[in-house]
Amino acid sequence: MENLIGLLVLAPLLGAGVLLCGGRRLDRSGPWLGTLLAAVSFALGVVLFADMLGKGGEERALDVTVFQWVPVGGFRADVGFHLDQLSMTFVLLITGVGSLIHLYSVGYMAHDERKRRFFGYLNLFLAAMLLLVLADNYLLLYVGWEGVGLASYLLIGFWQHKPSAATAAKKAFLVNRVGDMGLSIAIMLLFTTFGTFAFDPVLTRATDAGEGKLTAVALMLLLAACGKSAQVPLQSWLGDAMEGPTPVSALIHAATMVTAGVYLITRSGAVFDAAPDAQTAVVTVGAVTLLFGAIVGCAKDDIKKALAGSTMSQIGYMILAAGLGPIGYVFAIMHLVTHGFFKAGLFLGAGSVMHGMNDEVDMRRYGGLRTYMPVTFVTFGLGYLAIIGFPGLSGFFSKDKIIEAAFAKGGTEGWILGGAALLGAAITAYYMTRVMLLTFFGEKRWQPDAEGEMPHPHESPRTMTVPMIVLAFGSVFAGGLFSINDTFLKWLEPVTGHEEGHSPVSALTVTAATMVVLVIGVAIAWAQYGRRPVPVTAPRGSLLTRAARRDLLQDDFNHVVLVRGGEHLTRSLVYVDHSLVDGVVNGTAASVGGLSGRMRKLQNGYARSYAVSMFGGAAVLIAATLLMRAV
Amino acid sequence: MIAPSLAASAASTTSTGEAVQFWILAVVAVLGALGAVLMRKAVHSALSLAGTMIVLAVFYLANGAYFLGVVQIVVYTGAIMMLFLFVVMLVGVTAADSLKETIKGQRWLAGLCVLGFGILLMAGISNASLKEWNGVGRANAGGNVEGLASLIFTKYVFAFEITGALLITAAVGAMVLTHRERTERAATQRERAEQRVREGKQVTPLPAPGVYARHNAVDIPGLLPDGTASDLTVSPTLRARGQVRDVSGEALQDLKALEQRSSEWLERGRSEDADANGKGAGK
Amino acid sequence: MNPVNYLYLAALLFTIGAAGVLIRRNAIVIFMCVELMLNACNLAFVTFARLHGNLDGQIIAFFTMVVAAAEVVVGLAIIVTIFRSRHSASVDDAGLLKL
Amino acid sequence: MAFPLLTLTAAIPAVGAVATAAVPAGRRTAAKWLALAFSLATLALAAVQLVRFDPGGTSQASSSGGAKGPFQLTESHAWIADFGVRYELGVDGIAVVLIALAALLIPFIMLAGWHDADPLETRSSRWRPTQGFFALILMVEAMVVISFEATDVFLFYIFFEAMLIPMYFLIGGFGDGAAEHGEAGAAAQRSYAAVKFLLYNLVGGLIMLAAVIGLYAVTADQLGTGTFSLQEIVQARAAGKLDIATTTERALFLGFFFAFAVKAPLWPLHTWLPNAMGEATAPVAVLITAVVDKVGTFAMLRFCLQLFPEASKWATPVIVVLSLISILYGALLAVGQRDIKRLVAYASISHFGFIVLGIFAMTSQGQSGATLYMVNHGVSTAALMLVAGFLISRRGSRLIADYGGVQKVAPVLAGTFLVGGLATLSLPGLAPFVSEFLVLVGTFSRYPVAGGIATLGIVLAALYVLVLYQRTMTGPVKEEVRGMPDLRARELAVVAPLIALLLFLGVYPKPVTEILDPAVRHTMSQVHQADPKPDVNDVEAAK
Repeated sequence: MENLIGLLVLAPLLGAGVLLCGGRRLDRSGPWLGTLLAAVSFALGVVLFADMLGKGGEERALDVTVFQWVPVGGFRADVGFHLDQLSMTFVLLITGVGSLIHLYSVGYMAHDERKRRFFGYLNLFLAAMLLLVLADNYLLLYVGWEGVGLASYLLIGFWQHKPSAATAAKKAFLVNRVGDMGLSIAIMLLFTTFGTFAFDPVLTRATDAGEGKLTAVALMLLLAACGKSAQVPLQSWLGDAMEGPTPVSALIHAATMVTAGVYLITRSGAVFDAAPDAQTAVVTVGAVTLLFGAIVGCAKDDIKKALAGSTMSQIGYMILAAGLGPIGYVFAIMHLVTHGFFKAGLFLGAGSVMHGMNDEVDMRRYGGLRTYMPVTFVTFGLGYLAIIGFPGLSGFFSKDKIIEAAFAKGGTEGWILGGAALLGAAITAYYMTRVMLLTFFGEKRWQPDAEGEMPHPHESPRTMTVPMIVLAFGSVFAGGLFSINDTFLKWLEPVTGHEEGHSPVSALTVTAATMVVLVIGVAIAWAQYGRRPVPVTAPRGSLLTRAARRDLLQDDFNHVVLVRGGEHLTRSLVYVDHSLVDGVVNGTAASVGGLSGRMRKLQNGYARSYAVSMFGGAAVLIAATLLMRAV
Repeated sequence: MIAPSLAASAASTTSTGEAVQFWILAVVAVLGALGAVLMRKAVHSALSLAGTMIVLAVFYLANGAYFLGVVQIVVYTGAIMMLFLFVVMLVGVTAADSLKETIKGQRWLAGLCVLGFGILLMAGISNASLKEWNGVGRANAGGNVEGLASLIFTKYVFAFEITGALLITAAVGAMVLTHRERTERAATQRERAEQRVREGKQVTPLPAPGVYARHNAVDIPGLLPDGTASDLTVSPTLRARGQVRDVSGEALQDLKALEQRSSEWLERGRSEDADANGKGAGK
Repeated sequence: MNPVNYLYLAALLFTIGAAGVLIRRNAIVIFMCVELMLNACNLAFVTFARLHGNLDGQIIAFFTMVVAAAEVVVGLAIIVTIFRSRHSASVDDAGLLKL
Repeated sequence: MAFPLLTLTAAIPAVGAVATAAVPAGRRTAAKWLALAFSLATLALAAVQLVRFDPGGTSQASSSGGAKGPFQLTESHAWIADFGVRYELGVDGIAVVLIALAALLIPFIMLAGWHDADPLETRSSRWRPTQGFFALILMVEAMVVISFEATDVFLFYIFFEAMLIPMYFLIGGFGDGAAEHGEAGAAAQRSYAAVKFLLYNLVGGLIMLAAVIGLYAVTADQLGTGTFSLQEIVQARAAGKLDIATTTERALFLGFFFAFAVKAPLWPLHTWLPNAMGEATAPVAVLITAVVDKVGTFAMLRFCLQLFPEASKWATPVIVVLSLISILYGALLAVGQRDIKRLVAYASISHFGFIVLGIFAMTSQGQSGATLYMVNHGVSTAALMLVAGFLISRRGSRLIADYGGVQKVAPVLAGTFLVGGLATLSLPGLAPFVSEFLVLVGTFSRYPVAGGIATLGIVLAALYVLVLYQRTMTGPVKEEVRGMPDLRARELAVVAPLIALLLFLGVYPKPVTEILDPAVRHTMSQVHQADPKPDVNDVEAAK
């Protein structure tokens, strides 16, 4: 079994290597090879899962050290894997959804001449993501962490002939790097505190370290999570990341990679539990982001960007839950999994719509597509119902639990967080309904594309619809399956721990309240977009709308402060280097030159003049000799 | 004879005679040296220097270096200084040197350095403990020349040989330097005449200097018909040295006086004639 | 009189000679001043020979004379050569290190 | 007498240089192959060194019955006996790895610069530029190798300085002529760069010479006979026979350090590097930064720390600050560059900041990281710079703005460029990550603030690499770039092994760290420093 873990990572890595170095001859078979290897990985995951189910709760964790990676003095980093229920969950999600999206991409990218490379990158992503969740120490996790960042960079910028894509890719990588900086500092802190950064010793002995140190570690981990999971204040890259091909958005920027932050926090639960101040920071970030993302999602007309806002918001929920401590870890992960299903489904649906609409992304130019793309409509609709928390579907179970847990935090804090979560649910219902209505209902608002061709919407090929259908099943049933008998809770509890919160309001009340806000949200959206015709060009909108369209001015802030400021800084430093640092040197050279120019005049070519200096020198020598004798 | 007195002078003083001789001759030597430095004409410098060298020869003798004293006179004053005079002559002694300094600050600096150097040198000598004067009496016991000879041919034989080689080399070098290889055929008289005609400058031989028997000398230019001096008539060397005795003014003066006198004489004669004529006519 | 006065005289003559070398421009005069300096040295050598009571100083003076003679011969030859081509015996004119 | 392996390793390229230079004018292809053969022979010898080097052993009995110490394969002969100068060679783990690095990179540099001297060839050329180019490279290699081997301070000094001569001609004599100012301007720029390189390093060397002589004076004063032998001095100090006064030690330390800081280069002594790397051809630029400059950082470890441990500790705060400035300043300036090669040069300055930081963090992680960094930086910069050189040679311009969309026309070139760039920004999985992280951890455990600030460097590194990649490789295809050929077989043969090595060392650096580790531990013990203990120190025990 142990060896299988290594293979799990190796399979997609091999795929990436073969596909990227393989050359032209793999152009045709490449996509299928990539898909196959993803599926192999999934199969291995399932085997391991079956094996794990056969064992008792406490013995389920598998540890395997593959080789010593960096053995230097007291510093030991190994390449080792740790497979427990938490990582297992992720493995299945990643490989499962990943395989589906590979399959989807076979259809979606069929006409792209560089698809071999695309599948290579996707495989690379899978390998890195698996490494991230399977690592048994923070440094190896960091490798996976940056690896997914790289894959994300490559995939966002896949159509790099588009300057916007290249810029978005760069931005994503850079913002992530800021987060990575947090992670690397956290690792250094762990090393100085514990002398190691393997999960097991650190997490079991976390409480031995001072709270101050732990808070610092936790805050740095939070920074890392913010970067990867697009949480405020490092959320700005996610919207732009939608420049990448849609399967990428579905896999990386919805289902898996962006949830790595949640994984990190959950995994480091012991550290966070011992640092309550950091936990407060986490829940604050989560609450702020869930509202932020939701608001942004409301205003976007680009279907993918609206979904990206939604992703941000949903991850906000997860972070919020994770920040609640043992009350919330399980629900965070549960929401993560269900979200993985429905959001991937939604993105694939969006991709399918775009596929049929000549890559148009503006929802105001859709409308009435339900009859043209029935499969897409149904699967997308199920995803929609799941995300807004329609009773009985996946999102209902997971989101409801988080809202309950937020209230259960207790005190004013609990009310604030619970309130925010409820408000978020309402807004979610609003913007998702908006997306649904704009895309599939109403009259056709189709516009000719850049080449003047009217779109001819059609259902997508089988390779694309099958994954959508599978994911729709997940969106519908996953939540229910998890909640029956608290299966999921029992599954994860040995790893994350769990405690029941004491909610000031009963679970039923919370559910009822959620239903109410849901209905309100849907109703408002219907009132705005279902009853009235939708203008093709966006109206100017209120101040908030306009701000939300621009990501609540976050990008403008970044642009003014960081980009402009940075440009000025570098420009002035270039100047300083040239004129000051180099200037001192060149100035010295010039003054030496000037001095020698003057000295040169002493060399006037007259022998007598030289004789004088010779004679003067002789005089000085005699004087020196006499002086020396006198002394 | 001085030698006995020297033999006795192992002490730190010299005989009174030598003292007197020193003080007188030292003044002469210094004056000669100053003359060599300050005289405007090289010839004068050379002569002053020769004087100094002779004085030094005497000092050598006084110090018991008889051989050197003689060599000094024979070789230095006799040969080397004469060589100098020859060269001065050869080079033509372009008049006197101008003593005006051309390099900025040179004279100041030189003065300063020399002064400082001199003072330091003197200070050095006065600082040195030169209390013990052995005198060369004993060394000269077997005769000065013999003593030198035995040293030169034993201890300093290599230096001596090398110096000999040096001298020969120097002689050869001097010849090589001054010798001018004639690389083309010398122009014949006819060719030179033709060239002169071609150039049309001075076809005839240069006019001879000096007119009037009174001044028939090379340094006196001939006078042109109008009484002015002609540069062509004297050697350029003399001209360059400024040794041309321009007598044109004098000559003109003389001429004028002559004319005056003759006219006076003629006047008288003429009046007499006139008288005579008048008388004669009147007769 | 202390024989050390010879040394003072030698120093004085040397200095005067040096001054001449530095001040005069006529190569011949400069040469003469050099000779003067050499002679001053010779005087010092001879005096020192007397001081030490041996003849080595005189020998050196003798060699100096020989070398000076050699030097004068070559030096004057050079002067003549230079004069031929430049029509000047001024050392300032010979500053180009070529004829 | 033992087989003089070390001498031979240095002698082979030297002989090769002479042989290459002697190839007649018409046979330049023969000269190239000859030079390559000699460089490969050197590589083989370096490999033999690696094999015969025993990481665990402290010292072999050398032919002269030499002193015990960390050095192996030692050779020792009297040289200038009057001044105690000896011809002493020996390698420790760090040296043997760096020699291997140099020997490994030179063949690639030659292959990459296969045609660099061709434009200078004229039909009647008696100057034989091709022969000169390759002979100079071999000359540099010989001197670098012997610098790594020398354990006699004076011997080291001589070759440390002599290296400048061939480097000067390589920088000043060969360029890609692709400046903004045309051919004449390029030549002027190039000679400016070469002179600047020479002057900077000469000044550093002069100051070091003074310190070398000072060291001799001190040893002569106290030991009776002066010596330049590193071993002897270190042992005398350990035995208490040699007691250098604090002020003297500091002055000597500064003298040595200055020279190495110029070579390394450390802010603010860095400005020669962008000029030199910008104007030289890409292979020569690699030679500068990946091979020659390593001697500077290597010498800090070998000479500064071992000879003057107390003074090193004394100077640490200032040096740490300077290296931090180097890191951030180099990175920021790299962001602001318009010229590809200058950008890489400033990136190198940033990286050298990391190396120096690691050395002077005085922790085993830091120093291991720094030494590993030297290797990794050599390989990664070589990869990036050589690909950049291939790119520049295709378009004839060094300006970033002249490129765009290369990815579309030359995907392999773009891909390798990206890998080189990712290595430069220390992406995990590629070699530089391991070393950079070790440096950071090592620094952080002693100077948390400095470690934290240095971490900013990784963000800035991402910025300059990705901006460079975006502007040159992505976006719409520029007109001038259209039709640009992809990497040729020769070029791929240069880049592919380097990339493979980057991957291998990123995943499995253990073979290298195993060799480095004992040497680093020895250095640490010389400085009397131990790693800071973690707060919760019984974690492993509790397990």
